[in-house]
Amino acid sequence: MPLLEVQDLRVYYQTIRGDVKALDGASFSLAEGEIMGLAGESGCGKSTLGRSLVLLKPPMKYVEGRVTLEDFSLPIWDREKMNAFRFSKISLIPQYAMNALNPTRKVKKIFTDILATKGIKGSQVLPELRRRLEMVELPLDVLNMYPIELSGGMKQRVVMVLSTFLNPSLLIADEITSALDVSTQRAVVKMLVDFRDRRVVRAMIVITHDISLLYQIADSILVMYAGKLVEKGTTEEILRAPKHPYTRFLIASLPDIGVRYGERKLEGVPGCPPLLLQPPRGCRFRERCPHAFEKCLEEPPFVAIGPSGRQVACWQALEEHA
Amino acid sequence: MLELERVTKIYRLGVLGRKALKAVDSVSFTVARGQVISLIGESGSGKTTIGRMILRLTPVTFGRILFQGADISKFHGLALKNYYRRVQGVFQDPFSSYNPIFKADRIFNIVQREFFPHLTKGEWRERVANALCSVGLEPGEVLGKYPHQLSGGQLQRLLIARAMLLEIQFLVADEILSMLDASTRIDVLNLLAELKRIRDLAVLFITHDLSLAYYISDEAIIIYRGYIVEQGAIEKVFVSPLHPYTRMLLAAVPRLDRKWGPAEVGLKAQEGKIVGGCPYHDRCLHAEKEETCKHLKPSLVFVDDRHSVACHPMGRLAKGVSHGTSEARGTSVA
Amino acid sequence: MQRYLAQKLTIYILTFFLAVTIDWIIPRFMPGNPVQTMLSRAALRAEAVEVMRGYYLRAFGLDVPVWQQYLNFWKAVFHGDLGVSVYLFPKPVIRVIAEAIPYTLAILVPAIVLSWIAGNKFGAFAARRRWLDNTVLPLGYFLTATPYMWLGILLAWGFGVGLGWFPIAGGYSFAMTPHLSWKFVLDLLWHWFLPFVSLFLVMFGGWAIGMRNMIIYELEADYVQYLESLGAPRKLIRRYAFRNAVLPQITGLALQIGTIAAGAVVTETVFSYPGIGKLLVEAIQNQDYFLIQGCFLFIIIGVLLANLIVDIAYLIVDPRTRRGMVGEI
Amino acid sequence: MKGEKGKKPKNEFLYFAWRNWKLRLGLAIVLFFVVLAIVGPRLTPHQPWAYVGPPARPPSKEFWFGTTMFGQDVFTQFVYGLYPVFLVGALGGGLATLIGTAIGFTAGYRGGWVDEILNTFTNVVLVIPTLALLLIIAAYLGVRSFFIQAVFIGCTAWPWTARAVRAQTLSLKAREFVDLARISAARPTKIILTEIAPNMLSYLVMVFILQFGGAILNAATLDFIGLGPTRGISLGLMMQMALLWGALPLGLWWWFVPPGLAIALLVGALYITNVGLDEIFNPKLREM
Repeated sequence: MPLLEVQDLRVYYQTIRGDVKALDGASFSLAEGEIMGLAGESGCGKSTLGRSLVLLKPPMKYVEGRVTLEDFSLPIWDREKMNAFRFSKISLIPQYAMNALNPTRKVKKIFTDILATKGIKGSQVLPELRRRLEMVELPLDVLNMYPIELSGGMKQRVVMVLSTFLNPSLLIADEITSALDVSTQRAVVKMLVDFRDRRVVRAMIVITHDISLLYQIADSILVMYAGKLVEKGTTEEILRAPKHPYTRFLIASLPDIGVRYGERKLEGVPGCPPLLLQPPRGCRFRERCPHAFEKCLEEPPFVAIGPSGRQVACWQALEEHA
Repeated sequence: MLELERVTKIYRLGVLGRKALKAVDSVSFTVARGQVISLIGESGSGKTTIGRMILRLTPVTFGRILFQGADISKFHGLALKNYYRRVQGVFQDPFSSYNPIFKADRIFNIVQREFFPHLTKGEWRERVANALCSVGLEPGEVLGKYPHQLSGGQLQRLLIARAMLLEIQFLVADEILSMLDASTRIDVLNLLAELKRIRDLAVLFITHDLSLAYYISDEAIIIYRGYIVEQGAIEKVFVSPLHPYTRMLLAAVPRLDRKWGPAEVGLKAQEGKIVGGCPYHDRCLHAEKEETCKHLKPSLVFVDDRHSVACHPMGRLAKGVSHGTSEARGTSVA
Repeated sequence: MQRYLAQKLTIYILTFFLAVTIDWIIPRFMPGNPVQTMLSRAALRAEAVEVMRGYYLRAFGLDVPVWQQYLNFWKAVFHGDLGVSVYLFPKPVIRVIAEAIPYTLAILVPAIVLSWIAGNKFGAFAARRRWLDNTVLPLGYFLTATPYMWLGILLAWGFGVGLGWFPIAGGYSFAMTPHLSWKFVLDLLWHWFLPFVSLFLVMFGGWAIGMRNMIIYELEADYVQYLESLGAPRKLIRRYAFRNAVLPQITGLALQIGTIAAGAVVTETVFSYPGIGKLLVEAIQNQDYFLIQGCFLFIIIGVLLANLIVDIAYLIVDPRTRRGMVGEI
Repeated sequence: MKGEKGKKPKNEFLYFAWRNWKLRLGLAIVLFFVVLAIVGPRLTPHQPWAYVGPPARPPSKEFWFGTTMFGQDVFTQFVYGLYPVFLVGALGGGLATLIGTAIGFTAGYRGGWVDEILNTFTNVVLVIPTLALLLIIAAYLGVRSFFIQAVFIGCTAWPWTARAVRAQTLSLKAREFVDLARISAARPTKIILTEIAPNMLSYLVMVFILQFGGAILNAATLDFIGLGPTRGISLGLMMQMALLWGALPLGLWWWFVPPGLAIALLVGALYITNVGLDEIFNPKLREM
């Protein structure tokens, strides 16, 4: 029994010109202790997926799909009912973590206020809080400071502690390293892994556009493109033997230390992603795909599920396999 | 072609500038024609300030910046215009580089208005089309559109095309890739390399991403809290890094070919005042061994003719240290 | 924190300086020689002319150089010597004003404080429901857009003339002489009520609207999103938003004090309420220039003091200024 | 998300503008008074100060808004009094917006000691109680006209605008498109006018509306105290007359209700228009 199961989730954005199909069908599951990386270009729906698991509100619109966490079916379409699960069962470190704290409240007050809403007294948890702050290398003094007195990185770590304080089953980390320097990035990412290793959280979804970062920490990777799942597999599988042309392109475009322009020229993914207001029929990647054939024009690719839960959504890959 | 001589930038904060913040401290380096130099550092290292000073967006506090031998702070009117004809910049945020209420190609109109008022509309249109082609854009696809209708990659290319319309010899590329997707990033980077090759363009590539810097540069300058800590040919700096800071940065880069080792990487220290001594000593893993690091600011010394470092223990390892070279490089000993 | 206060104090001292200078310049350099007009008016009484001329020579001293006149004027201001009222001759201006101040403070201070508190509470309350918001909003804007005097006239007409519940003029009944008794205090309150309410209502609308707008902006902030993601109940979110929205409202209060003072002037005029505002208008109508100068000076001093109090309040409430994180609000 | 909005912003603006009831309501009321100010004087055969009927008559078929203590037609005074409201509002509000914007732009863009001085000056004028200042200036002026009144109001009402524009300029100046214009060798004035100002246009429109309303209220207050223009009629003057000649104790409500109501409605409508515009200009506040 997986810890988290997402089945055919669709979430659209309402605009005056119609629905933008930002997340148009994704199914996957997460095992106990798994860190799953969610990768893709901007606008591919990865953030939409992450956000809709926690806080689905207008202009986001729930269309269909089921989310099961530890045998509970999550009412993600119901803003009020989800409150029972948020924070305690499923929690988020948002992209905007550096601005996520009310600037005019002391950090301690923010903790006690939010814990009080779950019926927990701030004074009871002080030792635990101390331990958690140590985990992210923050001094205890931060509790008596206002968020404005902290650096961006410190605020982010305060948010990390707060978000995980109730030991949620699932933690979603949304692009939390994109604004950080390499050294800080490495430290922060190590802390995330630490959260899992110390069983603070039971599973984690790390949303990022940086695949090389996922290689360092993730157990599995899910690649999205234009609102759809493209490929999912273990980190090794995805990086060493990508099956979808898009994944292959993506990995091939990454420069690495040791690669120089004069010696080996890297190429990006040609073309642009389709508009999601009226996405094309068939495979959404076909316009940029060198292997596309008639079938890709007509039918959206079937998501083949291989052994060990490997998923690929590509006609070409399917045929090769067959 | 472009030379920085002990350039220092002090920001004054507060009423009447009572608080001073040294963002850049006696930085000297030169850029030759057709050379790509990477300026690498964390946020707050002063790398963007250096780029802005070269573009005259921020005045220099002490020191000089020379372009073909002339002090750029002395340029006014026509001389300044001529400077901008040769030296241009592209910035980090493609979306903020465009005035959101106007069409994206308005950036070209401004260039025409200021630099080529004598050209006819047809002539100008042809030039724009050529420039667009040279950056790999289809004029029909990008002209007449609003910035929000274009992708980040397209917008950055448009900005490079804008610079290409001038007789540009030097480009300041300030974190131009950090807001782009990985898939478009490499294309823009290839474009820069291409232009360097074809037009003999010199580029100051400001970045915090070491793999990108390695991919394109000839030389690297590692900057920490306003000081150059290591400088040299790119393969020297990356393959045999000397400064503990450079090593730490390299160890922290997430790579696709190997997983992170157990190397200790600390969080960025709180920015206190540099009291004297090595600016890096509070984060440095070697610092405790050396009392000198606490008190004496290391100067940039040559390790070999294409590689220099500002670090006491590492500097001593250097072959052929001479005071002459150190001073010629313009680094101060506090 | 010291920096913040120092900055503010500099501005207040400069303002005071400027105001006194204006006070000095205007009668001298306006067309039509107002000083002459005044003297000719006062000439109705011989003894008045003597006193006037004496003061005039001392403070204005037209026979000395201009800078000396200016210095003398400052000296006079610091000695509290603002001349003698022509219209209420032979009372010194300073005494006339001293008698009026309590009345003005009595309606202004409670009106400002209560309307600010009530308006903020009500605005925050209205921002939470769509229908309430949609009814309160036009009403609130109508109230702030109401000229102070018109609301005063309406109230006087409705509750004074129509219903006869309240008097429509004066600070106390004609038949009474000021003394300390319950009867007199009640009489004072009875006269106080309508001017107070009319000031209160106009300001109340403004604060309610201001708070409503601030809350709506505040609810878009990132920290609200985050609280929502943590499943925080609306109550907590609103509490946080309110607390942050109050800060600009305090700044707003400082900005509004000048306007409010103006409101007091016309309201006092409508109700013939014996405060500084009415005094100023009467002084203007009677071309009593020394009194005009004095009133202006006192209004400025009052506004500056009020600003200072608001600044200190802000300092207490906003940790950002207290910890010196921002230089300016 | 980028690149998915194909529509031109103009259409989008109109779309949201039409759906916004605050904007529609506000504009309708403002328009009503504009029309009344233009058409009104043609609807009445009388002159505002002429004694045309029996004194103190309540509204009737002949005298729509009744007559004053002296037998002047209140309706005539009312419609003639509307015109200066718009005049002073537009002129005074416009001038205040202009001065405030100019000072705000200069201070924000130039920075340094220019900013230091302008900002201090702004803050000083900001704390001076405007109306008290206007009162004493007006008191010393022998002859007064609507024009002079508007100029004085404009010259004293600008500080908050300057402050707000300065803050906005500071934030816009930090945007990279301004840097780009600078490295295109464009001159500062040109950058302010062609890069910064267009981005603040919607904001400046709202500032002007607020200043317009403020100028109307200030003018009404001055008129009411008797320091309005020495010739002509205005709504504030009507209220002063009503109060002065005992309309209150005599219960001549038709004399003092219309002018005040008109001002409150007009200014209130302007403010509501502003909220509507804010909701349209600011996508975050739009109701889907």
